[in-house]
Amino acid sequence: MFAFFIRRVTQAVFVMLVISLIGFTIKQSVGDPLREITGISVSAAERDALREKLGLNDPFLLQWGRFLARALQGDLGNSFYFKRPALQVILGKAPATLELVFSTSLLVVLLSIPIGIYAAVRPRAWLARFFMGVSIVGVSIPVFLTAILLIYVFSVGLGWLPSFGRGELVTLFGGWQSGYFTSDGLKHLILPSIALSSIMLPLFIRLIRAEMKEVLETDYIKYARAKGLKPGRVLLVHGFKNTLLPVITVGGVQLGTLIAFTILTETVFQWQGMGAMFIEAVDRADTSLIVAYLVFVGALFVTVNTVVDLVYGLVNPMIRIAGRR
Amino acid sequence: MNTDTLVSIRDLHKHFDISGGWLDQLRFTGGRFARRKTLVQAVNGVSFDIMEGETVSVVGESGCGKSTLARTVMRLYPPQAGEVHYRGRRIDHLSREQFKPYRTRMQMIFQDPYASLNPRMRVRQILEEPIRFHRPKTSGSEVLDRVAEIMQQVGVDPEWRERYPHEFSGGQRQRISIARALAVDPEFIVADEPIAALDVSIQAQILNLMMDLQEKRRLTYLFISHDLSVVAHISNRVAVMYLGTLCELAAIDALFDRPRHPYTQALLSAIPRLGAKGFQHQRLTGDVPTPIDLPSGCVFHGRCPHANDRCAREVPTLRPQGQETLVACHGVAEGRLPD
Amino acid sequence: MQGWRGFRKSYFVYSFLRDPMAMGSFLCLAILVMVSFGAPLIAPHDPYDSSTIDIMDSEMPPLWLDQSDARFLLGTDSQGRDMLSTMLYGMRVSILIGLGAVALQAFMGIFVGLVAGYRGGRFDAFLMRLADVQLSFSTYMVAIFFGALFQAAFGMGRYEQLAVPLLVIIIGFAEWPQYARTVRASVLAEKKKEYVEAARVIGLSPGRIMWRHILPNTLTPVLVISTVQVANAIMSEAALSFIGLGMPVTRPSLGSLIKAGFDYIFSGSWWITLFPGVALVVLILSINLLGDWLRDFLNPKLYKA
Amino acid sequence: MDRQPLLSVRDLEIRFRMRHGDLTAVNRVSFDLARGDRLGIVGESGAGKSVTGFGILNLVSKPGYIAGGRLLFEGRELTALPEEDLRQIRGNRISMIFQDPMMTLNPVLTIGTQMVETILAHRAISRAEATAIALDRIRKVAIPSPQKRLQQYPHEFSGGMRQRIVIAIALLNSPALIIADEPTTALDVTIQADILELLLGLCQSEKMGLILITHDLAVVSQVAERIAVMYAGTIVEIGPTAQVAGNPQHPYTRGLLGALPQRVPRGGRLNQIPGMMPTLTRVPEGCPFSNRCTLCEEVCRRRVPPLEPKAAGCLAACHLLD
Repeated sequence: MFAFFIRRVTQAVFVMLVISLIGFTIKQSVGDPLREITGISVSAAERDALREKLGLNDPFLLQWGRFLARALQGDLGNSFYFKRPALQVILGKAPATLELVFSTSLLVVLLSIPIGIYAAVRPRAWLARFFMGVSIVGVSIPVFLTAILLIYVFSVGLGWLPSFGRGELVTLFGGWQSGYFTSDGLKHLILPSIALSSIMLPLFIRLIRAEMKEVLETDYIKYARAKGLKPGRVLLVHGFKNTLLPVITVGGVQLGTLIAFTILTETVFQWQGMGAMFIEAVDRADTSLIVAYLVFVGALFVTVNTVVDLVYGLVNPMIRIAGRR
Repeated sequence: MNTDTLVSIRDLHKHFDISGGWLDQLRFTGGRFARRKTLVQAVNGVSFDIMEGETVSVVGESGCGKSTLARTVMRLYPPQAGEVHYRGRRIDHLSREQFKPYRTRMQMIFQDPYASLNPRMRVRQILEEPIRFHRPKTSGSEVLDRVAEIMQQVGVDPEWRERYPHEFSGGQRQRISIARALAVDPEFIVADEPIAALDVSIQAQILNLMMDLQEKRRLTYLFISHDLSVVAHISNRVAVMYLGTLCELAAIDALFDRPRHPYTQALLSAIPRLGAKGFQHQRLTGDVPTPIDLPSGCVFHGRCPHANDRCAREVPTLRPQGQETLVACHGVAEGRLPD
Repeated sequence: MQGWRGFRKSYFVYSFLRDPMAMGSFLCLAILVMVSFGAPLIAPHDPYDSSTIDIMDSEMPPLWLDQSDARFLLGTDSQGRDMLSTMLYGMRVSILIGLGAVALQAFMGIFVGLVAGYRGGRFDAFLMRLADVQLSFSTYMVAIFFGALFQAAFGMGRYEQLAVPLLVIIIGFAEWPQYARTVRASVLAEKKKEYVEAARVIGLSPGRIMWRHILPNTLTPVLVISTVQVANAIMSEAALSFIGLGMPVTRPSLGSLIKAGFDYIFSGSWWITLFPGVALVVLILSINLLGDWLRDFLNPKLYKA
Repeated sequence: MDRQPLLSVRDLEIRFRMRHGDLTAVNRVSFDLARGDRLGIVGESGAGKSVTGFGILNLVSKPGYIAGGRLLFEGRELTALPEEDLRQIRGNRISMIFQDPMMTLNPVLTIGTQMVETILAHRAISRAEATAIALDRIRKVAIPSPQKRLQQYPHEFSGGMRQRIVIAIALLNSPALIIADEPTTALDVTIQADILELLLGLCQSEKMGLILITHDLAVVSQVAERIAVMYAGTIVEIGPTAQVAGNPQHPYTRGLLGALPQRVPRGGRLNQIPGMMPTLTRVPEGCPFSNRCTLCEEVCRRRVPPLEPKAAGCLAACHLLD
């Protein structure tokens, strides 16, 4: 287990290095660092002097090292548009995105597990077929289209739910602005969460169903039945626990997809999170902010994936004891 | 016995590195990090000769390295150390191009009739491929005739040449697999558990076929098997392997009438016997050690009822016992084993 | 031989015909593909020809509503283009990009997966690590980043001019790991089988074994994921277009049509969004249903990486 | 001794529901098993021997189902029992041992969990009492340091040890019958002998009945008192071990014995039965063995031979043995 831990963390560090390298390359080749500082009305000679002073003529690797050192201290450059440190801008927007992602994940986990198990155990039941039918339609509708439809029906048509923004917010410690504590904030969460989960939920239902079906055909399930265990125990303790392992792995990866989809959802709902900010930054060619977003989101993915893998290692006795996959 | 040595295996070693990338090799022991490779020592210093026209069988339980030995001889794996000679010429260090002529002389039959034929190729294509590859000048009709002839010989109707492997039963597939090996007219055939995956009545068919072919074509077999009763039936000499080393090499009658090595004795006593009531087999204590951490001294000493200090320290070498037997056992050499 | 082939073919056709879902989705897909590629012949208007477009015709509702115009069956968009024609042309662009992207990713993925799986070692470890990293970012995220990057590098105008090839490259590059992993996993499984050893015992070269023996046996899972990947690629294209990193409004795809329509949804012009939306969903759904059926029929062991 | 057999199987018929109609995997199989008796069922792959074994506990995998026949066990008709009652017999009165010990134990649960749950599923006792029983059974199968073993996961055991654990699990509720489906096929010969000896000894000391399903005639002859030979879903011969292994009646049994290298002089030609066992879709009419039988006559192709007493306590299904 210890070797596994070390291995996984080393991998995570390596991946972060690669990400920072990509981010830095983007910054080097696309953005003009002088623009952040000076603006356009500076003569060529002055630019060259400034370039030398800022170390922009140094070798690539040296500059990358400098970029890394600054990034470790939380300095990811300044946003050209906001005129503030990019990380600060992102941190200000992060709570909105994370709350959306969290409520979506909750929705996905709570619904996909029972439905997936049910569909695996009773594949021929009409309700299971209905769920599977809905889920394939669900995978086939792009998130932004689901979002638009939801808005059209529930906001424009019925007028039940708000169509944009986060509603009334409460500021928690550390400046975290939360929508979880007001009824207005929760109301604003409903449509975006449903829209965002519309792509993940079918995927997970299908995944859990497929894995569970496979597990149910194994010898050890048949053996558990031959031991005379109660059907519920066979299903949940013997069946689902083995289904969980692959689901956890995929779950970690899918969280990345979820954050990618927040870009679309936030755009439609004008949700003031990182995703919408990123699209605006792309429109404004705010390179520093784009790179900062890349690094920030990358760090988020890597952390989540590493944690998921470690949890997987804890759940799976093969790794816990033998230390290897 | 026969005259000429066909294949000679000398002190062959084959290890597999299963430690993965360098991160996988990292260990944390005694307060510091160390890189350690995990080696599977599948074959350790095996030597024996195979005479022309005979059948030598290698027996042993799973994980003893018998299949690895077969594949190393066939150059599917490069050996770590040791040599393989064919008719007196060393062949284990040849390049693929240099080795090519030997491919027509030595061929192989595999265990799993369902995995050993490419499911996407017709029987005709499977059998044509070796002929066309090694004799590119053969005309199309000649190749076709040759395929029909071999199919006939192994007892598969040549009319079925355009079918795919999955249209055949396990026994028929094994016949096709034998036909593929025979397509280039080899003189030496390595058979890796060729009947282990078949039912009893089909096993008899394949064994008979192999014995007929040996007679007709003067083939030499290296026969790998875990089934001692089959081995007793088909071979002239038997090599018993345990954990990558050779324990005993003996002519068939000598081995079955008077097994010398304690492991051979245990193995023979454990064969289920038709009509025997109950069990009188020699019990071995403990589990087979893994080939990753080989025991010191004699690899069998941990489970051997006759082991002493010397067995734990010193690796025994193969020594002749009587006319037709070689045994690697200190106990036998010292004469302290009960007879 | 012909007999067996015929049987197999007929069994394929037989199960296909027995499955109304597979039949229906195939028909649907066939019709969509035909009308979109036949757009220049079928479409009543040419949305690329700016001389025929009149801004005065903008936001006309479909034919069965008030204030509609007999020329425009499904109404017009905000620029006065005929919805039906624009959709047909847009769908053609979507399908083209989808197929192109899948061709690219399949080419990259199969090559990398095959070589990595067969060779193993450092090369394999490096490529698969790369694929893992890229996958952990999710293909959409990678596509969006590349889109943003290319847009910044080429500038808006040039990006829009080159949109089709660029999108093919972006989406193809974003999704190649899926293929590489599938192919590699099945190469690893096939490589262990004895028919590969038999081929080596014959003396065949590694290249020949790889292409002639192993590759054909990995194609079933490739075929199955290919269908799903076409649907995914079309979805990626739509998503990129929707956030403004895809096809420009002047040469619309289904995604950019929806984006254009979204701005008018609050003013009640729902058809500009709905029709292309429905077309997109029907297109993707029929591909997905067909892919599901194909997977159940071929039932390949989709090796887990 | 009570005269009623422990298990009485009558005309058991198991079918698989297929797209193009049903396939009969087990065709009117009948046999009795007395209390403490050991029966071996032998046959090649596809003969229906495993399906028969699983059929007794109604555990045949879908799309298989019991299409007919009766299964009388300890005076109860199993085919008529509701699922919950059947569950209480499984693992309690009748235990099963599966073929591959690598696949039968759940990889993510400890041995202790898998043992204790089996006891608690059938008895209302405390966890501590159940653990005590589990420890006792591990000792019975001669595994050292049982306390430690309970905490371990299956992958920490060798194949032979796992099969011992499976046997220990089978013993947990002191069943009247053990059905062992190829219990040693996945193991090496030396371990096979150990396991079979253990199983035989336990059946004798605990007075348990045993149905040993295997493809290996020699294995069966060492353990069982009676042998049933199956071919293409039917029992072709059943009788005392010495009789079936020493003086077989049915041409198939004779052929099978002749194909064993043990019975032929070294290097001699083995007796080979031509062809192979028909797949279930192509079982010939009349005697299922008729298309491979060298003695086949007209009547064999027309009429299914009944299983009738032939020689010395042996029943065989053959028209030509009179």
